[in-house]
Amino acid sequence: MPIRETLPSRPDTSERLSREQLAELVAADIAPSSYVNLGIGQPTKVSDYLKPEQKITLHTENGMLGMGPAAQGDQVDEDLINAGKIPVTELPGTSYFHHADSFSMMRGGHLDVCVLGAFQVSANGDLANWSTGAPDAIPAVGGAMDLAIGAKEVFVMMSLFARDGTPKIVPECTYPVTGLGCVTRVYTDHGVFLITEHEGERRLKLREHYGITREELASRLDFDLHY
Amino acid sequence: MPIRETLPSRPDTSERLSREQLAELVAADIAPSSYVNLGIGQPTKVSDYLKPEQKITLHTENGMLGMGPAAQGDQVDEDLINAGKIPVTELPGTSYFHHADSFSMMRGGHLDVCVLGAFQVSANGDLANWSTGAPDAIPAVGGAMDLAIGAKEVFVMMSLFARDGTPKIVPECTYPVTGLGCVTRVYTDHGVFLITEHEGERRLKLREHYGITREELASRLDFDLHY
Amino acid sequence: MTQTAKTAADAVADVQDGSTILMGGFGNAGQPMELIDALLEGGATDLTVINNNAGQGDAGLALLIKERRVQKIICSFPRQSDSWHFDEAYRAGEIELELVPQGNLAERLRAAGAGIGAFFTPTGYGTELAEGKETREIDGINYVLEYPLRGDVALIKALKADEQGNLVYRKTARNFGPVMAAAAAHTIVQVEELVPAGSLDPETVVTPGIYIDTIAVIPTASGQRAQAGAASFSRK
Amino acid sequence: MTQTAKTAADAVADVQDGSTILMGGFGNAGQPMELIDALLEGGATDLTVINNNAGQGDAGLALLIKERRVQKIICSFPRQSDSWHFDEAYRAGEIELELVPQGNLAERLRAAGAGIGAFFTPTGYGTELAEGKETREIDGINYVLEYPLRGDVALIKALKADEQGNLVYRKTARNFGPVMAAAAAHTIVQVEELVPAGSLDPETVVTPGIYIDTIAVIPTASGQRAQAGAASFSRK
Repeated sequence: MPIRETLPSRPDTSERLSREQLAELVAADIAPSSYVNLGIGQPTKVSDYLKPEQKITLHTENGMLGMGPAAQGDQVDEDLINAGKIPVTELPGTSYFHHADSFSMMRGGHLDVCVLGAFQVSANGDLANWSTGAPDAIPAVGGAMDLAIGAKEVFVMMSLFARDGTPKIVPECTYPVTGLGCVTRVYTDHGVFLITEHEGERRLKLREHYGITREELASRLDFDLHY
Repeated sequence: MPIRETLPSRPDTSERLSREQLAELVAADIAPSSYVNLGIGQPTKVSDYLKPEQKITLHTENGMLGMGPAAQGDQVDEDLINAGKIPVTELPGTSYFHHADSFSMMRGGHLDVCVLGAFQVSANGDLANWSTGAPDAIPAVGGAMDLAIGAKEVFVMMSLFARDGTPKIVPECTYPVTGLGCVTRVYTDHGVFLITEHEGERRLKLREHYGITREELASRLDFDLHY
Repeated sequence: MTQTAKTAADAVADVQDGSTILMGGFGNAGQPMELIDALLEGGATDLTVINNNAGQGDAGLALLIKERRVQKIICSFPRQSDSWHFDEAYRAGEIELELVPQGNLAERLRAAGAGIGAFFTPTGYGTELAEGKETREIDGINYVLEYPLRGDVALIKALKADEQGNLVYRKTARNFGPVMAAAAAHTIVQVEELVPAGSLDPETVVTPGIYIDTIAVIPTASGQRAQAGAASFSRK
Repeated sequence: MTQTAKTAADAVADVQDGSTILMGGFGNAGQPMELIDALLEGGATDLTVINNNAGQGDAGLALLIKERRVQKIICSFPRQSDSWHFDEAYRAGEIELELVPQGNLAERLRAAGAGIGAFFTPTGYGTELAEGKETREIDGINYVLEYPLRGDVALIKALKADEQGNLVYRKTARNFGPVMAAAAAHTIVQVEELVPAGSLDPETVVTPGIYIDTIAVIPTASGQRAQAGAASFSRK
């Protein structure tokens, strides 16, 4: 299994996690030798915490395996960018391929882990991260729907509560969905949730919580929380 | 159009064509710069008559464009074979690709001409060339069905009559078909036939005849021959 | 048959009004900028464009959209920080948008080149982008039926071509080039260098010459490439 | 994660009875002969084998069939001048045959690796090999619906691997290798040479290491290769 279940050192659970701590936690949970795609935005930060001894190979959906860190100064090359169109570098063992091959790799289930941001995740693992459904918005989807359904494990990273205090893990997504039943873990500032198959149903389980009690967490979520 | 309509010098029409003359005729009818697949058996002979100035690029379905002549002596390399598993050579400008890409090239209509042998061709261009339907035969199809439906032009090369004197161009194939309505020309020892769309119907037209009168030809075929 | 055009203008001279144009590139990487400029100059209009994006900044596809020469765009990610020309046309109702998940876009182009009539893909199932589409459960997984995307013309960019049209690309600028080359009736490539047949290692050819109709040689210095990069990158 | 096996026997040690094995090669070119020999030695039985052919002469796949270890074969061209072991097993009713047009075989393997649930292909429409299959007319062309072919294990052959499993092939020995590598749960490759990561030009990698689980290094001299070729070629 490409997922590590225990951390060498878990963060302090009395406070909610910072964005950096969250990225570090996700990075530590990725098993050695995994092939991983890090989505645009917050998930990109995970790469800062991957350790060389983990031997993680990063995929970018615009046609590359073995992506290195962001390019600096003279390294910048407009032909070498990631899915966020940021100039990057290549590592020994890199390979390039065309878009159909790259998305076949994703859709065919060959990536071990993909880490995505989200607007909402439902308790059974539906993901909403591509559109707020605002009537005047210009829609754009990119590779979000392919990432959502492709990898063996789909990790979401987000804050547990929106600015107005409403939870972003919900009984059913109210934002337009990106994929159904695809999320396997939700990493948030207030806790890590696993979504697993249980007697034919996908359900959400709290793995650990940060800066909030289990009771308060349960009271603020609109569905039954399993432990 | 990649098909040449007139020959520099037509063969004598008073005698039926030899296999060599037939191969030469087909070779001369292939327009310059075409991409061509020559089937196993009789069609392979066409390559002996292709002229360098025609700049024909040969495709072999096991993953190569730019195939050269059969390998001789030290040139023999078990990693470089054609679809008939004969050792061949490469020419400047060769490219290699995998089987799915190679058959995409065929199925996607990118080859200009494919030349095939046949047991039977129907007057509307159905092809039968993969199985005699004999009850004890071990079936084998290879790339025959892909070749039949893929190329822009499908030329068949065969004798017009079977050994028992029955015509191999028929109103309807009695052998198991390889593809429907796919043949565009039939090159035989006794004549060249074009199959063209006419008011929504595909029909066969005699282009020229060798060693047989038009009347005799018409009387020996079981369908109406157009001129 | 692969021919070499003297200029980018010659290369695109036959593009007709109302054509469907497959346009390579992911952002600026692999975008055939000089061919698009020539298309802009040439005047062809009422185009349908298939590209991953809908133009960025004030160059290439963005200018075609600005001039209202694109009646419809099929893409995965139109909205970017610098897609102002598209944004304006779209809000004015002056461009039609068909939004396609990026992998389905690539696979539909691949299907067009490969002679596949339609295919069942899991991507997009249960989402707004699959509304009204045929679906099917196969071995416990839900799929959406998607159809090929064909072009009248493809405009792509590669690093080198040989005289027979065999292409090699450079890094992530490869992106949509190979699938678009095979999906169009007429494929035009701009390359930095044209080399004699036999100069490219046959094992390394990415796009065989059979897919290429017209080559335009547009030399670009590596330095310019890096500089252009530094100046024009924008967050997706 | 890509691992290197000490011997061909180690590489195939975990192949289970009843497995579906994707076996690379078109005739002898690209056939992973030493891996198949190890499989023969290892004793796994009740196999389903997917290969273009059904073995030739008295080696490799032909011997697996001779020993009745293959209960079913899915291939395009079983009958060859030297397919005597298959012929005998088939006539004795001791092997099941699923005959698939070669392009559909390749595309069904590709679909398995690419996560495509099914696809409409024109190949085989109206023929015996499409009897009972779903068909559909799309834009005036008739198609047959075909499904993916997945393997538990793929045995393939390449020229070189780097330590991360990236592969390059040699000439027409490439054939089914790349599509089979992606279509199996566990892919085992035999290579002539293993090189450090970074030794292969990233532009020329044909099969990325993500598809490779086990590498077995089986050195072969080029001379032997040519000689073997001269001795064993047979007309399709």
